[in-house]
Amino acid sequence: MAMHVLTGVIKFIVAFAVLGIYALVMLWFERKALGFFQIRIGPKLVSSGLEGLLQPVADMLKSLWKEDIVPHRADKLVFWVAPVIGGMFPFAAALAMPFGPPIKIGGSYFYLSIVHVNVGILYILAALGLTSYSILSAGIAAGGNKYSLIGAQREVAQMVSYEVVMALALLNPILMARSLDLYEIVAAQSHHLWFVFYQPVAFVVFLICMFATAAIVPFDLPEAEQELVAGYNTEYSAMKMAMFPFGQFITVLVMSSLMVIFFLGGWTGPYWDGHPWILGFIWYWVKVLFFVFLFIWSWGTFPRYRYDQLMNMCWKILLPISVLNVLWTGFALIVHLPMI
Amino acid sequence: MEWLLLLCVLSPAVGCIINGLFGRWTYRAAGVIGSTFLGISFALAIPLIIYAIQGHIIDYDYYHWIISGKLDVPFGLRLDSLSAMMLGVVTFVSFMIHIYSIGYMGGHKGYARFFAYLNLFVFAMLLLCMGNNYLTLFIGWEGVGFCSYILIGYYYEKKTAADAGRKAFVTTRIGDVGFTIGILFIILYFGSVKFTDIFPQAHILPPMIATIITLALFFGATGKSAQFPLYVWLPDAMEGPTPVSALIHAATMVTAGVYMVARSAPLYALSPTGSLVVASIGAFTAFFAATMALTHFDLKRILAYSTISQIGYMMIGVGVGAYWTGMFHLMTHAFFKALLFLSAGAVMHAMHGILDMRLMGGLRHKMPQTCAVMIIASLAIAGIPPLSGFFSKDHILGEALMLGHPIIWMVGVITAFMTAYYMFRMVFFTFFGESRVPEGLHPHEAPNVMLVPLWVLAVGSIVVGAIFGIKMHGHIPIEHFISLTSPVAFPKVYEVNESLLIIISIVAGVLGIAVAWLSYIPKWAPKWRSWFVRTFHPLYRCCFNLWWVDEVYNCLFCRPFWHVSERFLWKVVDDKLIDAGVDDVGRIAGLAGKAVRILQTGFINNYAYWVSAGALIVCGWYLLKIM
Amino acid sequence: MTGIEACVFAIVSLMAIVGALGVVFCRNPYHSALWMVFSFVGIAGLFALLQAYFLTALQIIVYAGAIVVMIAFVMMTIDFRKVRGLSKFVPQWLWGLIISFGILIDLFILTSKMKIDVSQAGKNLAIAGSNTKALGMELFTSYLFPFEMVAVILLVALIGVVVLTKRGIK
Amino acid sequence: MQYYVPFLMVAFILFAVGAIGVLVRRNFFVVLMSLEIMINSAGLVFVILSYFSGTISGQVFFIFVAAVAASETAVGLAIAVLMYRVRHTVDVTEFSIMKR
Repeated sequence: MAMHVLTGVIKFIVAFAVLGIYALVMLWFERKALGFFQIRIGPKLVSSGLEGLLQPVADMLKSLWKEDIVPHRADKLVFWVAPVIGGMFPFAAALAMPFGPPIKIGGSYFYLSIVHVNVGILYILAALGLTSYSILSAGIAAGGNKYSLIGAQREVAQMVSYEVVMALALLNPILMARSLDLYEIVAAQSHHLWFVFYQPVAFVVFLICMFATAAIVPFDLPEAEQELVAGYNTEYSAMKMAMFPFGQFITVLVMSSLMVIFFLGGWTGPYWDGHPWILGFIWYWVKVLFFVFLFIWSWGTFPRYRYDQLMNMCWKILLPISVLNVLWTGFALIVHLPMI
Repeated sequence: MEWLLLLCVLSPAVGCIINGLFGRWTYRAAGVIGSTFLGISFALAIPLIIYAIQGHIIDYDYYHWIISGKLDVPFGLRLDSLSAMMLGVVTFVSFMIHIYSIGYMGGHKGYARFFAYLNLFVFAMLLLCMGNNYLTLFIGWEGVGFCSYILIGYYYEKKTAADAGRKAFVTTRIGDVGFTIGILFIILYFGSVKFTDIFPQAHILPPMIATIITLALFFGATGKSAQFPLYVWLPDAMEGPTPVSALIHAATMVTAGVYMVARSAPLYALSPTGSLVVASIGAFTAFFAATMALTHFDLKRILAYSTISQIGYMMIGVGVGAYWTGMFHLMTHAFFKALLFLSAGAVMHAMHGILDMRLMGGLRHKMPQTCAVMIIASLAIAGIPPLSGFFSKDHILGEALMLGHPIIWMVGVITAFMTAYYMFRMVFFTFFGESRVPEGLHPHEAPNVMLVPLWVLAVGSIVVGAIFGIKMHGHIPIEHFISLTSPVAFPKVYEVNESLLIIISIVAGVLGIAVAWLSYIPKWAPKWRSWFVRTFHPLYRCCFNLWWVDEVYNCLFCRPFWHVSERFLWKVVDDKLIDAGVDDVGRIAGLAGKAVRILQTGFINNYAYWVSAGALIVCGWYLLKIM
Repeated sequence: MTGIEACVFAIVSLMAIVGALGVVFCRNPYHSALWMVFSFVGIAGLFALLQAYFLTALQIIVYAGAIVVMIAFVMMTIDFRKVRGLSKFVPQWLWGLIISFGILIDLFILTSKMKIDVSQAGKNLAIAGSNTKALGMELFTSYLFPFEMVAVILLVALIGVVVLTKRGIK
Repeated sequence: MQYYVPFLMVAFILFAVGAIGVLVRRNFFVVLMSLEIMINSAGLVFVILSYFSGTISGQVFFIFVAAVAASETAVGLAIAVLMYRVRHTVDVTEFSIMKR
């Protein structure tokens, strides 16, 4: 019992550190990559030998020292709570995310995730669902700022809508693996092809939902600068302001890992049959980081959707497709359609 | 075999569903579809009849329809000699009439609807004949009643047709009351409605009850079979299309009452009084209807009265206890009466809807084939040997005399004379003499699709009687066959020389034809006729005005009902009692509402208060109880 | 209950009750909504203690993640100043308190009178270690028809809401 | 005292608190939320009894309760929007169109 608590605490600290560093590195990488896409250099001056690697650290320090402005008419409590929620719940979601393949020690497995429950995907969806409160709170607490309010409304409607479709898309691999446990879903793919080959439609739908729920570029309506200044975080500044992108980066990571686990076989891959543990670890992170890169890539590439287009796509195209796909999957499983 | 039987019965229902539901899309094919399903039914009936002739009986319960206490009503069908005969007659004649209708109804509005109704009717009729219990029979009974209502009112846009349909429906419904009472008595005394449960233990009935049951059942039959008090609907029913008249009001449906009496033979055998009533009413109706037919000019109405008269004959047959003779006449009558109606339909078709004989005459040149089959049918109904009507009518009269009813025999013979007279009066009036056809009408022969059924039925009219009615190997085939199910009920009273009887009935028929010939064909016939009319003026008036029966009914029943309804039921009971009572109830409710309105504030939270206070009180009361 | 379980029970039930009180006694309805999420997380904790793991997730996804979000979102779409500027209580608030306390006392007495056979406590709640599987087996065998009916209820509510709020439906 | 009693106590307290909210608050949204709390406490009782009697049916019923609660909220919110459109307020004491 004590052992479990101890390992849990250690895992928690390690994960916290890893995620923190990840966010900082991500911030740097994003700037560099965007710079590269836009044929410019990106951050360079801070720690010039390391291509500006320490720039995020400098930014963080600046955020800490900056004046923390709270609007006069703001709802103080909620204004303060919003960024905390915004950072906390994606982090909570990340707690159930596997950081690598399970390590076999003796007869039992050591799982590289802080909480390992057999309804893991439900836990992650619940935590990500609660993230919408941070945006709602930010919009309401800003004291009647129209930009904040409209931005928050957009984001929440978008998240709630796309979560429905996302859950439906994830239902197909869940049905095929007959489990809600992330590890078992990966295990189900180790025997045959990855689920992306059985569920190409669900894969595409999930890919779109991934961008939409994280509000990354083709779908970053809540923060559309031209229309809304900066959306729900218009009134925020300093460290509070920094919490939102922090949450967003972690959301991106969790989404990528879900994508890899559900459709791309997790840590399974060529030349890996379970025992060189490190190879599985590498496979897993290569795939995850590819999707993280994909986010930044789309950030630098795509124009923005219009809001009605976004909603129409969700309710009129993706939802019917997903429902039909789930029906088809259920049918195929009931009649025991042979796995290819 | 029992499933074959079910299939045979259900086949027309399938046709009805197809034409009824998809009639919009079947268009011209509707007639062919309807006829095909009836053809299937007829084809399936043949092996079944052979099976029955070999002496087998099918009695099969397909499922339990009503189970209430000890009463268990199955949905079951029964095939024995009686129903086998009905099966053959109904499917064959209906099949012919369906084929005829393809030609006759061509181009009419609601073509598919017509065939759906016809199929439904045949289905109901088969259910009536094949049912193995009184309730199944009753369903068929009501089914044919309903179908006759919708078919008579087929041209529902015409007021007379709609009225005639309603009249038929209401009149037969009066008879059905009696029938229902009879069934209820049967349930009361036997605890079952299955024939196989009732008839073997029929002898336990007290004679009084047997009389009541038989009279109640016969009252139903008078409605459906158009016997004396309730026959008034049948002449009006001629408003329907002619195939309907042929099918329903001549060949099949109206004979249901005869079939029912024959089916209930074990009950009627217990009650000489009941049987005597049946026979007497039959004889009276036969005579009475024949007098009405004497002077009419409407082609189809003459046939309608002749139908009533002939069913009277059948009723004599089943009433005196010789059930086979009634059934035999039913069979032969089905052929020649269908033939008569169909050829009348052909005439009507040719004359563009004119039915008044005063506008016809000399049509034998224009439509020789119709004329030929019409003469064959008339000879058959007039009882001229060797056509079918002769055998059956002769058997009925002979049995009536031998079983001890000389008066009925006498009435029957006179009616036979009148039958021959009015039938040939009709034939001479229509097909012979000078043409009185109005200008611009060009009568023509009917198309083949109509003529073929006519000839088939004509052949049937000629041979059926001889096949089944001539004594072979010491017994008459039809007597032997029907008596398997419904044996002759009463012992013979008189021994009579059969040859003498035959001669008497032949003489009656020939005499009738001769009188008809004398009245219409010779040059001096009109003078003779006017002398006759002047001399027997009151009698003629009576006949011509149908004995004022409709008027009498109107004064006796309709007017009083109407007055009571308006003066008392409407003005007093409805206005003063019911409406006022309803008003008072409303007023009380209004006052109560005013009182309770204080609680109704319209505020949601007030309602919530009341709801939760109620919950609190209920919960507290419950707690007090368990403490 | 072991010590740790008792501790957890105390914490989560306190969360649930404090959250509920927060919902009822906050002037600002958005604060109420946040308190409600707090309370629902506490109830989800109670579910976890009662070994209903699937329902724990369901409680958060459906209640906290959907229902309260929906309420808060609708609050946002209409003028929030009007929503917030209401005086708090109805005039008859005292009666409400009395009735509610009456119900509470009723239920407490009921609890003290109640006898439950606890010999089966905590059993039969999972098949092969999976609460979800047991729940699914029960839901899709014994309760299939009610489940379909619930689907119909949701559909009816969906259509009803669209009809109610959409402008210009004929 | 049986050891299911504290669980039931919590559920009942939640119910009573929800009832207070429904009865005393003027704000339609808060009334709706209080209603949710009442429903949820009823569902909680299902789950509690499911655990202590060792049958999973209670948990199944919680799913039904959740579905009904969701539809109820949706309809309630639609009514709120309509009411706001007509009366420009969400005060339940203003929702009466009688006695005016």
